[in-house]
Amino acid sequence: MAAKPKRAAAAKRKPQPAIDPATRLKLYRTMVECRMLEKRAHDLFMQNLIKGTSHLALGQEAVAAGFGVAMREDDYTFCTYRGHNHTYVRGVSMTAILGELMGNSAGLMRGKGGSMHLTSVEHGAMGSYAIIGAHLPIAAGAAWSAQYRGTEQVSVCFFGDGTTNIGAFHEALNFAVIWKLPVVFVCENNLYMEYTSIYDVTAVRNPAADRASAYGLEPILIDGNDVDVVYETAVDALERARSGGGPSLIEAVTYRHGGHSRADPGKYRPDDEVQKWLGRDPVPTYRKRLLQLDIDEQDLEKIDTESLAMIDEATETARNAPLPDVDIAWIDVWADGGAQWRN
Amino acid sequence: MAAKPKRAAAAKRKPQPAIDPATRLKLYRTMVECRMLEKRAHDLFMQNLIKGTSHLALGQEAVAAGFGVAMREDDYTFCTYRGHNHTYVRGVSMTAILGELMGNSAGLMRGKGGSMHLTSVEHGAMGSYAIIGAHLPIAAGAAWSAQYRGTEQVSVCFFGDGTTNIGAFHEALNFAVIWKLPVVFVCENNLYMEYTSIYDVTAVRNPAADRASAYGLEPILIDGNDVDVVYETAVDALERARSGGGPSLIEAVTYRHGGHSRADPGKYRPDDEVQKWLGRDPVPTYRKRLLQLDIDEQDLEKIDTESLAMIDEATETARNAPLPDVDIAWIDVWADGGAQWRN
Amino acid sequence: MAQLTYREAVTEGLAQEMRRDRNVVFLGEDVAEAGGVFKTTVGLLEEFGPDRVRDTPISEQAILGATMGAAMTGLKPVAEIMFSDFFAVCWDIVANQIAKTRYMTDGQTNLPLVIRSGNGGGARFGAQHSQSVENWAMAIPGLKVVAPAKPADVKGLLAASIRDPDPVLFFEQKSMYGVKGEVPDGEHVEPLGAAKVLRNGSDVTIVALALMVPRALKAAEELHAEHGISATVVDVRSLVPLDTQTILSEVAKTGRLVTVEENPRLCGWGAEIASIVAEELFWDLDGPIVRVTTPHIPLAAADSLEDAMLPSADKIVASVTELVD
Amino acid sequence: MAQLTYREAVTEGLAQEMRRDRNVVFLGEDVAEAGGVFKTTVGLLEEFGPDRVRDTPISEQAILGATMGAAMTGLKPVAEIMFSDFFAVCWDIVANQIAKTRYMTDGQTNLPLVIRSGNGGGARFGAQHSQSVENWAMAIPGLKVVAPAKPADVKGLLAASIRDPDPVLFFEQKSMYGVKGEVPDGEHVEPLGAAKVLRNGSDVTIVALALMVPRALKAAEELHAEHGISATVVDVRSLVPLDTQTILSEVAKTGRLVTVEENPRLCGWGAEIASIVAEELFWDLDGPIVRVTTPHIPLAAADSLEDAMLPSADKIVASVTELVD
Ligand SMILES: Cc1ncc(C[n+]2csc(CCOP(=O)(O)OP(=O)(O)O)c2C)c(N)n1
Ligand SMILES: Cc1ncc(C[n+]2csc(CCOP(=O)(O)OP(=O)(O)O)c2C)c(N)n1
Ligand SMILES: [Mg+2]
Ligand SMILES: [Mg+2]
Repeated sequence: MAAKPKRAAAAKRKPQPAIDPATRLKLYRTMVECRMLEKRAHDLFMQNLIKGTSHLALGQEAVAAGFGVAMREDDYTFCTYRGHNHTYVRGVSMTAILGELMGNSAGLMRGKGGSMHLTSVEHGAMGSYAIIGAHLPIAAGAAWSAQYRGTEQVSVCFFGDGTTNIGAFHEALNFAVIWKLPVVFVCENNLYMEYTSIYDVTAVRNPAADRASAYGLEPILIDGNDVDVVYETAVDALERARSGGGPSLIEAVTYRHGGHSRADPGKYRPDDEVQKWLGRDPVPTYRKRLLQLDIDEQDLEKIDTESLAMIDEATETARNAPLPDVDIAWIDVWADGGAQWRN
Repeated sequence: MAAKPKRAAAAKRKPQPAIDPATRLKLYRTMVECRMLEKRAHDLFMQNLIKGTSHLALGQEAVAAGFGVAMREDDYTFCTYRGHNHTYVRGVSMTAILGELMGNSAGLMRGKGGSMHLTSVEHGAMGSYAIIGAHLPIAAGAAWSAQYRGTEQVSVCFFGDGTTNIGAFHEALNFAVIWKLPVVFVCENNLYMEYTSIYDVTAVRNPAADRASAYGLEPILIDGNDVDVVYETAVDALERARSGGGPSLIEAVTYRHGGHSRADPGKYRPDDEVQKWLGRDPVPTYRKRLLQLDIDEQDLEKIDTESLAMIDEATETARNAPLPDVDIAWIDVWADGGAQWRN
Repeated sequence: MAQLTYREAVTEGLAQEMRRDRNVVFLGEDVAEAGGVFKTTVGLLEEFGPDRVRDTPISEQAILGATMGAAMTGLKPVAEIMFSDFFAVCWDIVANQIAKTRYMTDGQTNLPLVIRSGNGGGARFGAQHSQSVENWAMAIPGLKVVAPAKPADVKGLLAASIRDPDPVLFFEQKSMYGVKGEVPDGEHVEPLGAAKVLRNGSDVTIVALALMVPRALKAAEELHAEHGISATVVDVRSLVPLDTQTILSEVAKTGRLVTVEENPRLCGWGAEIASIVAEELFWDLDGPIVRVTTPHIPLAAADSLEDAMLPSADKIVASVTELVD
Repeated sequence: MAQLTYREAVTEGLAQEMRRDRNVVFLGEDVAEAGGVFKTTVGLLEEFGPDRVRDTPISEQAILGATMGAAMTGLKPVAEIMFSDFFAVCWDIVANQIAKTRYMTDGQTNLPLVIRSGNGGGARFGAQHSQSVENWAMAIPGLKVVAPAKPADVKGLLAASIRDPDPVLFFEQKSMYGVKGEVPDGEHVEPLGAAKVLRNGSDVTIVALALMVPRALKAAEELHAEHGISATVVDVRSLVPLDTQTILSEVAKTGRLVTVEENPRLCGWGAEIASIVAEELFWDLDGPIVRVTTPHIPLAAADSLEDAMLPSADKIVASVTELVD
């Protein structure tokens, strides 16, 4: 099982009109903002301003960005502890995310959730789940609800390669297919679980795509570092779900630039592998493509500058926010707002 | 999903020498004994001598018999609540099984397990498990142990079609393949879960065989009512496992003649379906084949008579056994024999 | 008032709420076409149709995951987990996801859902189909936990559970499905978190739940008739919220507490109530607090062995007389 | 004696037993090549090889199912469940299979296995990675439950757990992995089921476990220094078997009991011990039994909120002074 993955290739798709320049700029902007956000998060760890753990997706921005741009505002997303980007692309502010990482009152949940549980129901970001597999059936449930209510909302569920080996994956996929639910399952195959290669512990080469047929689905294996490919695949899958065509399972091959979490320097990865993937960094790669496509470099620089200003401002606001009031630890265990289990 | 299953066809196998007559008689005898055993169990319910629930496999005898005859004495079996036959074919006495169903001191576990938990470690019958899916990883663990100890034992795990949709199925299959464990997973597809058709809730046509590729395994779909086919498939899979070739997943299509359990008359099944399958009853079908193969009818009659005598004797012994001593309810919670959780 | 079985009261409670609110949907294994393996949901598919009453695969994580996702997005789903022992295969969704999500999201999410399940022993189903696991649920902050003893409560408390904005685990004692009782006609809703005093006494307060309630009542009769001991009997009905007011005030009156529970001994809800009383009512106690429980063992399948292990009226009588004499 | 961290003591205990018995094998996620995400098993792969130290997929049911199957057939497997919260995804294998199989088979099966897991709060991991679930395990008949507070106990009790013929859930408090302490050199085995009296007092007995032990000791110092209250401190160490002898005799000496536990309040092991004392030692008690627990809430991720909720030395001091004054 030590084989390297075969070169990820875009799945066969019906020919589509080229992506328009405005959308391309939006894709670029989204990736840059994600990149800034997580680099800043990394800096804040280094300054010990973030106390708990945190899981960065540096290098994987194309997946969140491609989907974020393709989704309808009222669609739902469900993601993992590695979900800063997936939450951000739905419209949540950088301040709210950084504040949550720092555990202060500027945080999206004022510190009650933490880095692994970013949620903004208002933006359709229905939660970040830290136990492997759990959110796949939950995302299916949101899709069921949309189907029942007839709203044409789609539920998008992001997870990692390692997640394909846990039972909940299997149950959710089968369930979604038999009920023809409007849900898109997106496996970000970044080649590793925590510190172990997915290829050491998986019976098939492509952990998600090679399982699609077990649910009567088409295998969809794409380059997760190519934001255009992700975007087009997302458009397809969302459209299929929205129009009653049922679920999709997409495997997007990508790579995280750093370790699994704050505690991990990622030393188990061969140097040449890391180098190869740094060379495929989705952000500069896309920048280059846009220039080739005659997009004005000034437009890109403007995005870069604006994003930097944004994250600087967010950092300032977030780091100056006071600690949460301790009383909030007592509220919202139950719907009456309280923690009272007795009467 | 309401489609009927396609006609089960024997998987492609390398040509094998014909099954010898002695083995054929053994297969016949085993099926007849299973049939007698469970018909008697049914009678004992009717007389209210069996109190709890019970799940008969009348009609499915060919699977247990085919494997039972093919297995080595020191191989392991793991089965479900519908496991009277699978336990019996390992060499457990009819008395011990009927006694357990009646909850008395003649029982295999003196009433502590009951119908759903028949176990005889001495015979390699490592337990009947009543929670769907659990025993698949457990069977993989026994296989791991055999592999580690280098004993060339094989672990055989029986389960139903409905079990293919639970998470533990998925985890066990992947796990067994990556560790190349000597385990044979046998799905008895009897078309129904409790009262619901497997085709109503499964994303693929063949609930096990169509999932094999998700674990890098060959699909093996066989006629589970043809004991010769089951036997030959078992010989193959056992040999593969024993010689280090790793696990197999076999789907044997079959049918239960009665309802799911004692409480169920099975009325949800269309009459013509029941009739069709009664016409494919593995026991008389095999009897006919043996006669066509010039096996002496007297040999078959002898088996019929001896089996009847056996079950009659076992019934007498079992029904006359005293109730278990109540004290046994207090023992063997822990290995010291007791139930003492404090010192 | 109609005489209904406990089983029929489940159907009535569900149907009442489904008629009232189109967002109430119901899913589980064999619940639709077959009407449930315990026949608790017969007729619902016919009345409410296949969009609202749905059969599922044997995928408890998917069932409860879907239930949670639906509850987060506007529905009020009711799920059935056939036997409460099977909570073990989907405990993550219950204990880690459903229970914690409102809190972790700082109150952003609502989870108005109910999970009904057949709980408890007495049906000779053996160790993996007979557990009383209401104490597992009580141990998890964020859940509500209800366990009715009588058909009227089944209907009224199930209705209240469905209307409740929080996730409720609703434990039906499976060997009581055939038990009959009076059930109010028409709309019937009982508040959650209210224990019920079923009998007033002066010597001892017996606190019981579900199948233990009729046994406690029977024991109280016998204590009165044969030992001249006068016992209060309280049906807890809901473990979360817990009606500590009623329990404390009833124990204060008699000065003695005996809890009767079906759980294996360690960390059952009886221990919780006993320690609340030992902390808050210590100075009013006239004697030790006694817990009657199933011993700390799995349950055997054989009827003779199962009966010997579950708390019986006789065992309650014996424990109380030892305490009070 | 060497000064080892709690983490290193795990490695030592495991290595000691793996050297002694070839049938001891070890499996879990990221445990082999990476040496464990908490670095508790560094070097084991190198010493014992890939047949005995094995990385698994993220498949907790498969991990524990395999562990059970191996234990039934001659091995003595040790499995790691990375965070104890993840017991929820494999609880069926633990609670319904491993715990009940010896009993259901009338003693035919042996299950000499250990499941190690990182338990408890204090590491700012949030609600799904910070739970203390030793009470979940205590509630299930058939399991043994161990939770050491000191490196020496980690080594000695882990060794004993591996040698024990029963399934043991071994809870390591994950925020203590870096804590140092003296650990006996060479073979070290401590018996299961023996509590340890760490401090003798006369006014109150404080019973604690794991991370709560150092906090109880600190509180005891402060109670002595600032309030003139003399406290006994007992480290329970093992919940099953439970050393009720030591607990009862220590409480009898002081007449007062305070339990200190990390669990959310309801149905924790503190309730169990409190109710054992309320039943068996009632007449020796001089005052109410007090439980100090985490409130009945999930844990927040933010350090300021987490610290405010977990029982602290201050909270213990406050509870004891209120009781004793
Ligand atoms: C049930 C469960 N088991 C184990 C873990 C610990 N864990 C957290 S992240 C992780 C690796 C997940 O790998 P993958 O699905 O590939 O996602 P990635 O981290 O690469 O994004 C593991 C094992 C967990 N959170 N939940
Ligand atoms: C986890 C779990 N869910 C549900 C059940 C209830 N149940 C018992 S048997 C059964 C049907 C199983 O169907 P299948 O796997 O096809 O086996 P069969 O009974 O047909 O042999 C169900 C749902 C269970 N025992 N365990
Ligand atoms: Mg990964
Ligand atoms: Mg079936």
